[in-house]
Amino acid sequence: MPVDHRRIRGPDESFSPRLFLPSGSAKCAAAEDRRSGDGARGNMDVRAIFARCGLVSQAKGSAYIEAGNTKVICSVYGPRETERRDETEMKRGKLLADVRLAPFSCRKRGQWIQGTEEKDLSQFLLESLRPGVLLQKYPRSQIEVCVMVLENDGAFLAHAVTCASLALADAGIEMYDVVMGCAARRSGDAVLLDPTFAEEHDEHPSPSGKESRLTLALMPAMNQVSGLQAEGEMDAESLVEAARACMEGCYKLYPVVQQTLLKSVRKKAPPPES
Amino acid sequence: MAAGFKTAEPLEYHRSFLKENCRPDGRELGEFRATTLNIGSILTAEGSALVKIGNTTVICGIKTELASPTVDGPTKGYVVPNVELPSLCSSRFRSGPPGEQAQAASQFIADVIESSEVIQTEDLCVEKGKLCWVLYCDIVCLDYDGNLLDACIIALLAALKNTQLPEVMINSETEQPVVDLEKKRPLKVHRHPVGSSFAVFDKTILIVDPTAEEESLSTGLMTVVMDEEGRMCCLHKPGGTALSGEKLQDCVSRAVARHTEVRKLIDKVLESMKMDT
Amino acid sequence: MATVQVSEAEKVYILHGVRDDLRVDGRGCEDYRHMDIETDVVSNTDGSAKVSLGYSDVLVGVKAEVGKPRPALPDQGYLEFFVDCSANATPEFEGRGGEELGLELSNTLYKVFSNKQSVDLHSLCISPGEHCWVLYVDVLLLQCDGNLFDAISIAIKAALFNTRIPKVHLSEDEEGGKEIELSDDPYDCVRLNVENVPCIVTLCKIGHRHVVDATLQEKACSVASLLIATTHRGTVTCVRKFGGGSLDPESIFEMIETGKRVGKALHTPLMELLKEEESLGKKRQKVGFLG
Amino acid sequence: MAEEASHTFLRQFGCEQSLLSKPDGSASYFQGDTNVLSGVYGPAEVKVSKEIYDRATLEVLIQPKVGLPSVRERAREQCVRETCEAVLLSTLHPRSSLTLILQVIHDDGSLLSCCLNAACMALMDAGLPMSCLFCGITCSISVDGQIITDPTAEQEKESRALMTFAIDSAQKGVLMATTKGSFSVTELQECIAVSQKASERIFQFYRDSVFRRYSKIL
Amino acid sequence: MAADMRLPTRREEVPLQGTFANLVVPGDVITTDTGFMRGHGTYVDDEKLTASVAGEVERVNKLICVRPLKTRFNGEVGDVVVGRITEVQQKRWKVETNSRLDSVLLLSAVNLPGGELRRRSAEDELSMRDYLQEGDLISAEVQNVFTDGALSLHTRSLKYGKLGQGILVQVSPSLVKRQKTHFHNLPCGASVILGNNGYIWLYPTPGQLDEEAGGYYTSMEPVQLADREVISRLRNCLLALAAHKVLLFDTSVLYCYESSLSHQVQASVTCHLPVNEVLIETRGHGGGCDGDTTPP
Repeated sequence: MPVDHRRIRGPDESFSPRLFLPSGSAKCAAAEDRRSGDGARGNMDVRAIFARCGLVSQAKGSAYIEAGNTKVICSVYGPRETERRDETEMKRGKLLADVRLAPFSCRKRGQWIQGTEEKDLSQFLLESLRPGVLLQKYPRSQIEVCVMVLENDGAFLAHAVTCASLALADAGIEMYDVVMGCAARRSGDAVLLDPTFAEEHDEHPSPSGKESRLTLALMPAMNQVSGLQAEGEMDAESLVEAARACMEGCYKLYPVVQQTLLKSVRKKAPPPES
Repeated sequence: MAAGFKTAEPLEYHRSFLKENCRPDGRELGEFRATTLNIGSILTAEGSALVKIGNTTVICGIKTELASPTVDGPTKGYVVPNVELPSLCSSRFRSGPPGEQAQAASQFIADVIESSEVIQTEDLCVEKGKLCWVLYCDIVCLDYDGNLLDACIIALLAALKNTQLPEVMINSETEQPVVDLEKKRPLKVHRHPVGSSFAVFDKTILIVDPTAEEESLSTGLMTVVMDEEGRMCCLHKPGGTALSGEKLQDCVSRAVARHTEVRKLIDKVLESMKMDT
Repeated sequence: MATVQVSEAEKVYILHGVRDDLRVDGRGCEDYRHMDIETDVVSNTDGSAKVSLGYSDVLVGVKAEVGKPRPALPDQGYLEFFVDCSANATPEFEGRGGEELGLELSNTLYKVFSNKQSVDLHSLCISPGEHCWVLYVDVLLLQCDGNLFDAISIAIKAALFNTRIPKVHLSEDEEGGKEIELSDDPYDCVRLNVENVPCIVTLCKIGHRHVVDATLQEKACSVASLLIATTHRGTVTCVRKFGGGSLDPESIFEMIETGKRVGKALHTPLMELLKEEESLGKKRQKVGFLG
Repeated sequence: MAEEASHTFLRQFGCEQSLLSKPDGSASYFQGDTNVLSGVYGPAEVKVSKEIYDRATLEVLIQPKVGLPSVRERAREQCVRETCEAVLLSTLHPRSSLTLILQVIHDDGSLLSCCLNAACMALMDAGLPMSCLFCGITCSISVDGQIITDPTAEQEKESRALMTFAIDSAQKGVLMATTKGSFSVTELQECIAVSQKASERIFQFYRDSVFRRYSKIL
Repeated sequence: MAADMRLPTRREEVPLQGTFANLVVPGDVITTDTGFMRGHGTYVDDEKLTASVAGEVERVNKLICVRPLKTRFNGEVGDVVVGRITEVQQKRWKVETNSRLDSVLLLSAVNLPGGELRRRSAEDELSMRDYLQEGDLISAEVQNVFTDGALSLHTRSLKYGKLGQGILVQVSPSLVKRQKTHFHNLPCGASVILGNNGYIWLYPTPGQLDEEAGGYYTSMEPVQLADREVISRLRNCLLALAAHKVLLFDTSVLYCYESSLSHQVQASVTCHLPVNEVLIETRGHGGGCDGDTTPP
């Protein structure tokens, strides 16, 4: 394994204290029922989100989203001239996405070096956002979307999509529609919308043993799905059901996102002359 | 007109303000930007703090892990600080491995930790020669508008004060550690280093807490780190315009005052957190 | 991914053809191109297979090695995927290009296999917390003519079918430490149950319809595709949208339905073929790379 | 070459310039057992990505004795680079590159100051225009409060605080400062005064060595 | 849905016929006689004329060349090519024609709408992309070969120009037989352009040749299903013939087409067709496939 010479290094090997929990006690915290653990939230409810635009002073556009304890910040730079001219298509702009998880954002400490997982997340984010952006309006330029997950308490990728599209809108990039993200976890017959970390990683198998996770990105005004990924075990019907639930979830959050954008636009608008 | 002047002749623009003993954002030369602090907002970290100095935003999260100590220091744990300047925080940084500035900042923070003895690594020992704690202090800049180092030190200090270590025992039979997440003890913070950064304009004018633009226009930067006893933990001046001893003395007195301000702020936030619970 | 240029008129021709259920090469929308499958083509692996689908050529080798189980799952072995895009396939794969595609493919493979059903990971455990089998699945792309995912998944299933893991004997030495002894007898081995290994079906949305097994030309006409991995029972293990376009919800549901149906149907002829090949035993004339 | 004075004791130091043929300027500087070899390339063609329109781009690379450069070297590079930038008249060579490579031959304390001195000699050897010279001085404060200039590795280890300064030859001002350990403000001022005093000897040495060289050439 | 899976089969070896005295590999000495001239694919070493490529020796009077069997397209003046626009530049298009270098189509070498001999105005230069843009296919004739080997094309005839709906099939250029015409309206109901560069264009036979000036207008009307079937079958036939290294010209294509009629369209892909049959049949009808490649 290559050694990172550009960061201060700790011991060669260190272990999360969670690996040494006395057996038995480890998972009890995770297996709580949603209703008892999360106040009045039903299985099909999404967490209330707190969103705000324009927090990063240096960026063209930025947004911050908090859903429960999941915290995501995103900034957008550009459009600016593409760096690598050779491989770019001249007629359309290029969208770049970079998703990073802060090392302290998960239960287990992450590494700074971008792993394959983060690249995959970036890819999903990119493919979810791209249908929403009018890239043909930005020939020869590139737009960079940088996302940092500060705390992962479940469904961070879905919220990263929403956050990134808010930041794009804040940057004044032309878009067909905002892109909303929502995630669901299926365990047996139950669908849990917008799951928390504990719900996502519930180790107790359901009676039927089928578990799956799904993340969906939706453009609500156009009713188009721009991103979809699911893994685990599921039959087609339950997959469709979970996808529909996620779409519902997106529609529920849509007004909040609209309000957030309106608010940031109003703030930028010059005061009415009176 | 003013906007045009600012972009066309940024240096002249700043000079015109400095002549009047004030700065483009309305501050006096020796005035810091508003500093806000939020402690313990990241629940996945064992300790965390978010600091804003004006626009500059820095977040520090501390993760604790267990490891075996080195042969040289069997009773010592590890403190591993790293400063990250992701592409998110400013267009001047590229994604990818940290650049020179981030690396120099990481080294600076490591030096401050070592010099000030804010943490005594002996406190992190669980069992001599066998097991100790590693404190990974990851400091991420979310918005870069100058004066990174001050913000990093405050974030680090506040996060350390917020850090709790779970109880660890070594099972005598299996020789495996057993962790009890329910029982936690706060980390002991021995000293309170606070930094103050200065920028030198035109070789003579000293301003505190420079913004990103002021940093790039200045001819030299300097950071002074003081602890509560009025001793200096670190004087960091990576180069730039030469300074006389007298000028240094001025900076030190400003840094002493700043220490009191920041100390008060941290105590106030910690106090209010206690009230809440 | 390897791309081809297609003129507007060609696109129209392809689009109308898909609408009429007659594609450029004479196939219907749900037809696969001809597939050649052969296992045991590389001798220094524990299992291997070569699949050619049209002009897409994929070679998969499986190597079993003794490793340490993951701390979080001490009683299971695991699979590692690596996809190598040979610059022989297309000059675009040289340098970064191939690396990125390889990463995308291997990341997806991890997702396809991230469930308890596909491969019985418990059977790969040798001694909990200490030793387990790690199956390194190495995929080599020899030629690219679209629809790599499907070809790779079929090749992986065939290679896993072909995989033979040596039997292991655990013995304790004097100090109480465990020792692992691999059986020397090449016939003394364990085989994997590949019944539940999923096959991937990639559906390309072209116009208002979708097609399976798209060629590169067809892919150039499509803005979005959906990947669906299904087992022979029709359990879906992975779904993912690819491409820069978006899909309307109804067509996604239709595509999932088609994907499930087609995916389910892929398993039967594949298993038949693999069994037929095995029954031929040594009589079978190996073709390998000389086809 | 060195003489013993009560306060400003410097280990024996010396320098050889132009010992490498490939770089435009080079120097090998030693103080005691600490030895650094430096080479300067430039002004030369600059990469477009690093080009600065109104001055030269200076890059400093520090190679440790063994292994690859790590974060510590990167921080030192920053110190050396910004010190050099402060004295170099880089506006005279816009859109060009200057590269300074410092190879650590042996580290027996006061390494950063030795790097600075080697850098200055190499820049001089390369004939680059500078507004003034600079030198590096390391001081350590021992546990009993004594100030030791140019400490050895052993003395560094035993010290309570360690400071390195870069002093310019024109006003004897502090170009660069970096410290380790805690100390009082008075101690800092004392150390600066000591370093300024010690710097005179190094500057004299610079001057002598240049005279010696040029008297031979001319 | 259909998924046709089988075990791979080893390709049958076609029995060699005739003599192969005129085939050489690099390093083979062709002649030691110094009276010959050195042509393409040869070099002189120690006064011996030696082959530098694997292929067939050709002799024209005193000139000896070796013609490689598989190669990129070496264009000659008058060749019919099918190519794809890769770049629009000032006053010229870059065209990919399977040659070593990109070919060039000058703005002055195309027929513009509205009259044969019109001066190229500045507006024409600006609207070049309206005629031909990146990705478009054209048929053209080689007008000139530059010294570096790049081809200059022209489309100054009604038969050349932008190609509309259809299918492009790419084969090795050496498989395309040189003929008087490379444009064929096949009796089976489709048309084909057999480009000398190995790019073959299959398209529905146009109803009437009413298009003006080279035809920079392309019909986007849907093609009839019956026509599609014929075109797809022809495509598969072409690939099958190419896989068996049969020379392609109108007769060989037609024979193959006819013998494929007993199969389903998609089954005619590559190895299912009794190509050997076709081969023999084609040969019987005077189509050479054994080395009769010299142009008339």
